Amino acid sequence: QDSVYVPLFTYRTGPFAGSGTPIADGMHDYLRMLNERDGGIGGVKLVLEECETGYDTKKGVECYESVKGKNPVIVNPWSTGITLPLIPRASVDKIPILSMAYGLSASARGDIFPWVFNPPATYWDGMSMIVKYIGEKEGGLEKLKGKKIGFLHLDAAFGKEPIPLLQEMAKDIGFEVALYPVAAQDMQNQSSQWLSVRRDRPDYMIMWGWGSMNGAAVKEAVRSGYPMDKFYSIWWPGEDDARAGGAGAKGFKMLNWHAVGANFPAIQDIQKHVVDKGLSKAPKDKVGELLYNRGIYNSLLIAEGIATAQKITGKKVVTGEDVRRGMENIKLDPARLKALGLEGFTDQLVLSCSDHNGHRAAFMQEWDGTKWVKISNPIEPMTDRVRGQLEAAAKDYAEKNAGWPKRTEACDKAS
Amino acid sequence: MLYKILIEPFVFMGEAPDLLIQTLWEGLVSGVLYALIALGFVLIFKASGVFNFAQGIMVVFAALTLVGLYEKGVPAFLALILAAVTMLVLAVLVERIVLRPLVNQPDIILFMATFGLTYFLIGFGELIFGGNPKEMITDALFLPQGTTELDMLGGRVRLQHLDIAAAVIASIMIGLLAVFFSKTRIGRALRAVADSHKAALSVGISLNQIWVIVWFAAGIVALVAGIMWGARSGVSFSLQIIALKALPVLILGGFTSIPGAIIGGLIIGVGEKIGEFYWGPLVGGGVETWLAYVIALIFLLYRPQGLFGEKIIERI
Amino acid sequence: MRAPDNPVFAKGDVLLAVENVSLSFGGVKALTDVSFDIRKSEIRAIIGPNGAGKTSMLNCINGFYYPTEGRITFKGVKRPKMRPYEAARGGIARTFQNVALFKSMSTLDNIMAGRSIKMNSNFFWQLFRHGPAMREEVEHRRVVEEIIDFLEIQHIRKTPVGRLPYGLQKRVELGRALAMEPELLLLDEPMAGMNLEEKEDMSRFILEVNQQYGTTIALIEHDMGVVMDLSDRVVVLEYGRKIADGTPAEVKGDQRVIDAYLGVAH
Amino acid sequence: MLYREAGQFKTSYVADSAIFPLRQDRIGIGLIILAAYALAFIGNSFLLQAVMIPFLVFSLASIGLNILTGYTGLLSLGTGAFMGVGAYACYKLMTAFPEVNVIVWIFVSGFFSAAIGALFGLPSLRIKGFYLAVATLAAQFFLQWCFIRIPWLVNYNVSGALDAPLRTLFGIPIVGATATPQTRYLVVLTIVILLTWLASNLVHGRIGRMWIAIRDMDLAAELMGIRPLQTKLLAFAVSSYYCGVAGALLVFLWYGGAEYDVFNINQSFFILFMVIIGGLGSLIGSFFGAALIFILPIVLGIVLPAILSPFGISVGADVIEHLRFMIVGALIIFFLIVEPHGLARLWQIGKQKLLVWPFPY
Amino acid sequence: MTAAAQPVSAVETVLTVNNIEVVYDHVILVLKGVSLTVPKGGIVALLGANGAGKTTTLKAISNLLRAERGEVTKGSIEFNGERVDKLSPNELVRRGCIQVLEGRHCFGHLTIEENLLTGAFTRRDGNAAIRRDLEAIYEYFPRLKQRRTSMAGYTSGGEQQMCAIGRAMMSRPSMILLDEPSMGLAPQIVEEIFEIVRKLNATEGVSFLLAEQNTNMALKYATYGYILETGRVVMDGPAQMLRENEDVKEFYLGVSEGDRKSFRAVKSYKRRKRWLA
Ligand SMILES: Nc1ncnc2c1ncn2[C@@H]1O[C@H](COP(=O)(O)OP(=O)(O)OP(=O)(O)O)[C@@H](O)[C@H]1O
Ligand SMILES: Nc1ncnc2c1ncn2[C@@H]1O[C@H](COP(=O)(O)OP(=O)(O)OP(=O)(O)O)[C@@H](O)[C@H]1O
Ligand SMILES: [Mg+2]
Ligand SMILES: [Mg+2]
Repeated sequence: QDSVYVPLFTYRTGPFAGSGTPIADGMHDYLRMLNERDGGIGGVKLVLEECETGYDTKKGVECYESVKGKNPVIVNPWSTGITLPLIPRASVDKIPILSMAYGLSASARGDIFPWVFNPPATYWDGMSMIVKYIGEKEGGLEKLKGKKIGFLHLDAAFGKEPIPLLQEMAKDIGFEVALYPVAAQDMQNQSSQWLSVRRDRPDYMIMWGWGSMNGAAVKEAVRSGYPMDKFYSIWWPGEDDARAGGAGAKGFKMLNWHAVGANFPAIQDIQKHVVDKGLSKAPKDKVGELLYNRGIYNSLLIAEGIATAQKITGKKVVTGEDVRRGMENIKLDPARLKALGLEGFTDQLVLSCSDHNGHRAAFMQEWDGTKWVKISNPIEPMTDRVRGQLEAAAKDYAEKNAGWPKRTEACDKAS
Repeated sequence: MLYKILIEPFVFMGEAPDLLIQTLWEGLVSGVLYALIALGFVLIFKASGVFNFAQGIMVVFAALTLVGLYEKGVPAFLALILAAVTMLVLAVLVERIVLRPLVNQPDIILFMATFGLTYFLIGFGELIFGGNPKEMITDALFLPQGTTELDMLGGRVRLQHLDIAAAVIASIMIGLLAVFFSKTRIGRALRAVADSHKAALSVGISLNQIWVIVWFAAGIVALVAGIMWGARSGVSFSLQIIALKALPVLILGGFTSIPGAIIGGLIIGVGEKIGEFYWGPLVGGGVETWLAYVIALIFLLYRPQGLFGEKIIERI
Repeated sequence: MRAPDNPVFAKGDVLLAVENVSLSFGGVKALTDVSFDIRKSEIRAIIGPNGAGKTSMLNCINGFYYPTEGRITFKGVKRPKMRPYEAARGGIARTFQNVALFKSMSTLDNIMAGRSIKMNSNFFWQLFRHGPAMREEVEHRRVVEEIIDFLEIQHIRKTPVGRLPYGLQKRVELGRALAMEPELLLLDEPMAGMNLEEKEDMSRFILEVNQQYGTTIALIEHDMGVVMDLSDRVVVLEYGRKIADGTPAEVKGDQRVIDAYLGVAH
Repeated sequence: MLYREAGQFKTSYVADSAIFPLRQDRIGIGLIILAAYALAFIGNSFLLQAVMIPFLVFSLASIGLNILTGYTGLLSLGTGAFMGVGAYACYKLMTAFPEVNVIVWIFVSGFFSAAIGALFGLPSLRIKGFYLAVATLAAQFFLQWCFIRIPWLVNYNVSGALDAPLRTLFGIPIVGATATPQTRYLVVLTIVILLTWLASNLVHGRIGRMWIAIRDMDLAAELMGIRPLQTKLLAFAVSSYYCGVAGALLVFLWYGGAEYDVFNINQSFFILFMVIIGGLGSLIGSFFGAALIFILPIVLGIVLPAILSPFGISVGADVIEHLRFMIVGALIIFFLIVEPHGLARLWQIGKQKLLVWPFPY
Repeated sequence: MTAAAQPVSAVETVLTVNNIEVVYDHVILVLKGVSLTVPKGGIVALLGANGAGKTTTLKAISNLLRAERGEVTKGSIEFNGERVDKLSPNELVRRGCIQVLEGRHCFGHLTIEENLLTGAFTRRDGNAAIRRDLEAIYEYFPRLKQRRTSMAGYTSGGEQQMCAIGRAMMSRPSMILLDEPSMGLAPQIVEEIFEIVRKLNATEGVSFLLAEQNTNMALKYATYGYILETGRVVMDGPAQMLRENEDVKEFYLGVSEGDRKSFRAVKSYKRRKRWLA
């Protein structure tokens, strides 16, 4: 039987397993559901294989090398550390990389990084959305003048990436920024950061955290009595992280771009075809939780990439090269989502030859003590601000990597 | 610049004494928690000269066992006892399988063996309990949860009841251990074993028995540390990273001293909080990660064996 | 092995003078006001009951301890506080009461290590093990082989010394000290734990070194036979104080020495 | 009969103090080197890129640490950071002076970590044993902090990470996206062989003896005229040099781009364990250790599913990973029990048995 | 010298070593079939040159070999009629057999007194009895009493040796394996130690196996002796007999033609030992 090979890099082990496990389950279960329900995509079965990275760059690179020989149609590293070494290899090995809303922000530029995709938004987009939302709550961005925004972030490339943008906005708008870096080894021990928060009394807190840093931060915020409704996060905390704060965590807000919950036909199908048959590792009640659905979203993109590739090329069994084209032609509009049984699951996403990101809007959601509640309409990123950052970064990357290959891959007419 | 380094922080301390007190308190609390982890190291090091790399994972393992059992429906206090029993079993197994065949080997070899143990326990623990973080069963164990807010010095100082409980429990444990090890026959034997396996064997000290005792004691300490850390920041495998902080504590206090572990913990805890809070901003923060080691290093230059460590005997 | 040529010091001159040396550790007084001298090319024995301060005396001489009071003059120069390696470079070598060999190295390497101070090819040549480095290596190897032959330990040349029986370890240690071509050789109980035959061998080596190269030797030993036969002069310590000093015959007859140390007259 | 000492007489001290006095050993080494080069032409890209290159890089780092911990007896937990210094130095140098060949910069970058290593080695005069580890831990965390905090080190890259611009040797790309695993492997192999040879010269000469002397009995060494501080600092410098070069190789010839995070404390432990399990104070042990600690898990990852699947047990990647951890842990303990002095000693005993074969002793 | 007069075979034996072979590190064969017996209440000397295997024999008996990666590959060892090859050292000490290690292995970080007290680890007869014995040890070695609060690591070589011997005595053993007790001790003390050995032997019936280089002393106090050479027993017999053997006289006692020869007079030429021929 025809098949395409889809490796899934996962980390169900190691210090970040708490976030990695639900994501891995979501990713796996959606694709598995397609196999069980539809016999794959376009009549081609998906051969799924997990490779455990433990969020460790060394193992991630090893995973990549070990799957490379099996003609994978796409790779999703699920760690910025792993993504970075893979970026230069992708173009040589002709394997597209999907780093969904993480990785190298500059890779949104399809003309420079034809093989890398990071939809639906970059961290810069995310930061601009949060600031915008806060501004709106104050009654206009200019009202932020004179306010103080605290930025609690993992002290690594990931956490530091939005800082220049934040500072630029601070300068333009006139608010003040206080930085609170959290070292990876102190993720669970943030008392000094929160002491400083008490000293500086920022009006708002924004968090860029990962893994157990998020849960610990919520706890510390509660402990130190920071008003939770002023505490915002980028899109990585899950239910468990918010739950860690107990009742006090109520009001904690985060950015998200897809629905939470299992009330979608496709997810019901996952329940029916995968979870109920015991083909999933996820406990029943975790299906539909935030990070699980994040995994689904990731797989949705993979599946769409493959399906689109099949459509463009007319082939059934597609290659990495085809899927790259497929990804560049992804068009997830409401109609398509409805057809997939995911109506209202997420905002539309259209990628193109030059735009590998989409820079889609996200919405704000709030923890009500037991679950996430959507509290805003989609917030568009402040494109004008973000674009500058992006252009500069992409140019910088290409410049510094002298000899970085010019894009030779043709663009499809459709896009 | 000099003003910023030498004067401003102190001025600020004076201006906001409530924050100073809060900082000290937070420092003390983390110090106690570090000390709890360090204590486990000390016990084992004292008794066998083994630098137990696995102490961090033992903390996680103990806490996971407790929470895991509870989640399976075992009543909390029974789960606590079962977790302790698990640590006993672990101690016996470690003695049998790892330590006994490696008697009289250089320290670094035993250190390596505990690394093998760490690997094994990580794999085993995740296999059984899964990698997901779990919440410590604070309520079921009747650990206090609230906060006391003291209005003082023109400000407000917040004291978490959990932290107070941690400090009390840690002091009790340390007291008990100190008495046990200094006042009993076993205590002397322990120090003898740490000095020389060979000579200890020759006078008839049963290394096997001693090792089971101390590894079990270290397991219990790990369980307590696991409960306390777990209540503070959740139970997950990433907790083992924190165990690294026990290193400067140990080194500062001296590897063999129980009071050393405590005082070292407090100095490091307070030192790094004060450093981070008052001086950290000058360099963009995050100095906490290395400050502890630098503090320890400075102390060591004056006392190469740590504050309370046994004197390094140099005689020829 | 070459005899260290030192025109200034002829046989019989005072090579090392210990004047009013005291040493204490906290409350313990290891040495109290000890004075004696060691003359060029003599064998000087230091004896005394256990804990009398003999080893401490040697430690003072080669800089491992600093006397709390008093001074030590070596080759006519009053010694400032110096680190042990400076003393070693100044020509003082020693062996240790509890064998202090480099356990994992072979006999050959141990003795070669003893020649470290005589070797000076630079790092660069060492890296390539060529040119001066190799020449030096071979040249010193020759000297070391001479020492090995002299001490009759050819058969254990390549055995890691940790595995050797105690007696042979002591012999290797002597070899290592000889490799430094010292002017003053300090021997701390070189014959402890040896049987008669081995003691005889050891005595032979010591005498030969002394006679052939004129090396001055300070010797601590509990075997009275050895001390009486080998040494030119003997100093006796008890509780950190000097109680006698003189030729073996004189010392042997001294009542205080008999009471404190010998027990029965030998 | 193949492995016999008999009949091989040495007529000069030069021949006798050769590093491989036995003819069979020399032939063996020659064959291994030959095979290593041949591998470049027969191995597939997985073998070269995911197994051999990292194996060689870690072997080099292990040699570095072995010089410090194995030969000189100074425990260091800062290897990761010293590797990092090499990598960052190399990055700065090769981007600042792109016209100079990158190979030169790889070698030069080692000097930067040597200097930093020596600096953090200063406390070793007073502090010993596990206590000394704190000085190196301070280095580890402080340097790591610098890597994140000083954007100048990464030329203000937005990603905060090191990337690998294209660099060539004789017109063939060796660094950067287009460098093939084969050329990278050949470059790494050559560098590692060269540096191993130099290290072996050092440790078998006067300097090596001084290091071992300090390790075995530092007081006695000092009483024999060996200057402890100089000797220790030299060990720190040489060791860090090797680590630095290994770090540069790791980023530019293996990963091709990396975050500060690859130089974290786990990396330090990782290398330390290679050194211990391979054999403290043995260069060949460094290779054994790297093989066991790095390659074994990879092999297990491939072999385990293959073993389990015939029994109808199909387990997830995570369970494989757990089993892998458990097995590696158990094997480490097993090897230590069999031979605490590491694989190198096991190897030696094996050879010794071969010498007396067919008699047991 | 009352014990020496008794014929050994008539008494019951405490310790029997039967043809043991010892290998270190799996490859180094050190003992090649050593057998010996110690009668109850006897003092047996084990003599031999450096590296003959005396220490190894004692360690094989006390089961400390395993800690040095040595192994008894052949033969058996019986203590009080019971096979003890598989017992741990600690069980052996409980049964009354203790070894004094060669080379003064004291616990450097413990004080002299603490060192002595660790010797009583296996005892169950209460603190008072232990205190009493401690005083007795101090009486034997007054030097130790003076240094009781010093850390053993700082004491002199001889003090450490006394401490090691005293520590073993603290376990109230019925058999002591003494490895080179006289090493590094002043002549006076050596004599005292042997007197202690004799006293313990006579008054408390403690048996001794004594590895010694000081043949003179050893044969003066022992009842029976074994001579080891390169891992084999080459000669054994009652102490009296050994003392009169020509070779023993020449190589171990240093008396030829009735007179002690001077160490200055030694020639490098050596007569071959007869038993090697
Ligand atoms: N570093 C030290 N700290 C404390 N006390 C010490 C130290 N060094 C030596 N002593 C004490 O000084 C005294 C003399 O010791 P030393 O080793 O010089 O004796 P010795 O004459 O060599 O005896 P022996 O013949 O037994 O070796 C001893 O009582 C010893 O305990
Ligand atoms: N741990 C070991 N590993 C390898 N060989 C050893 C070991 N211990 C001892 N040997 C070897 O065993 C032989 C016997 O040593 P042993 O220590 O028993 O001799 P001994 O008769 O006690 O000598 P001495 O009088 O010097 O104490 C020696 O040749 C020695 O090299
Ligand atoms: Mg002495
Ligand atoms: Mg012996």
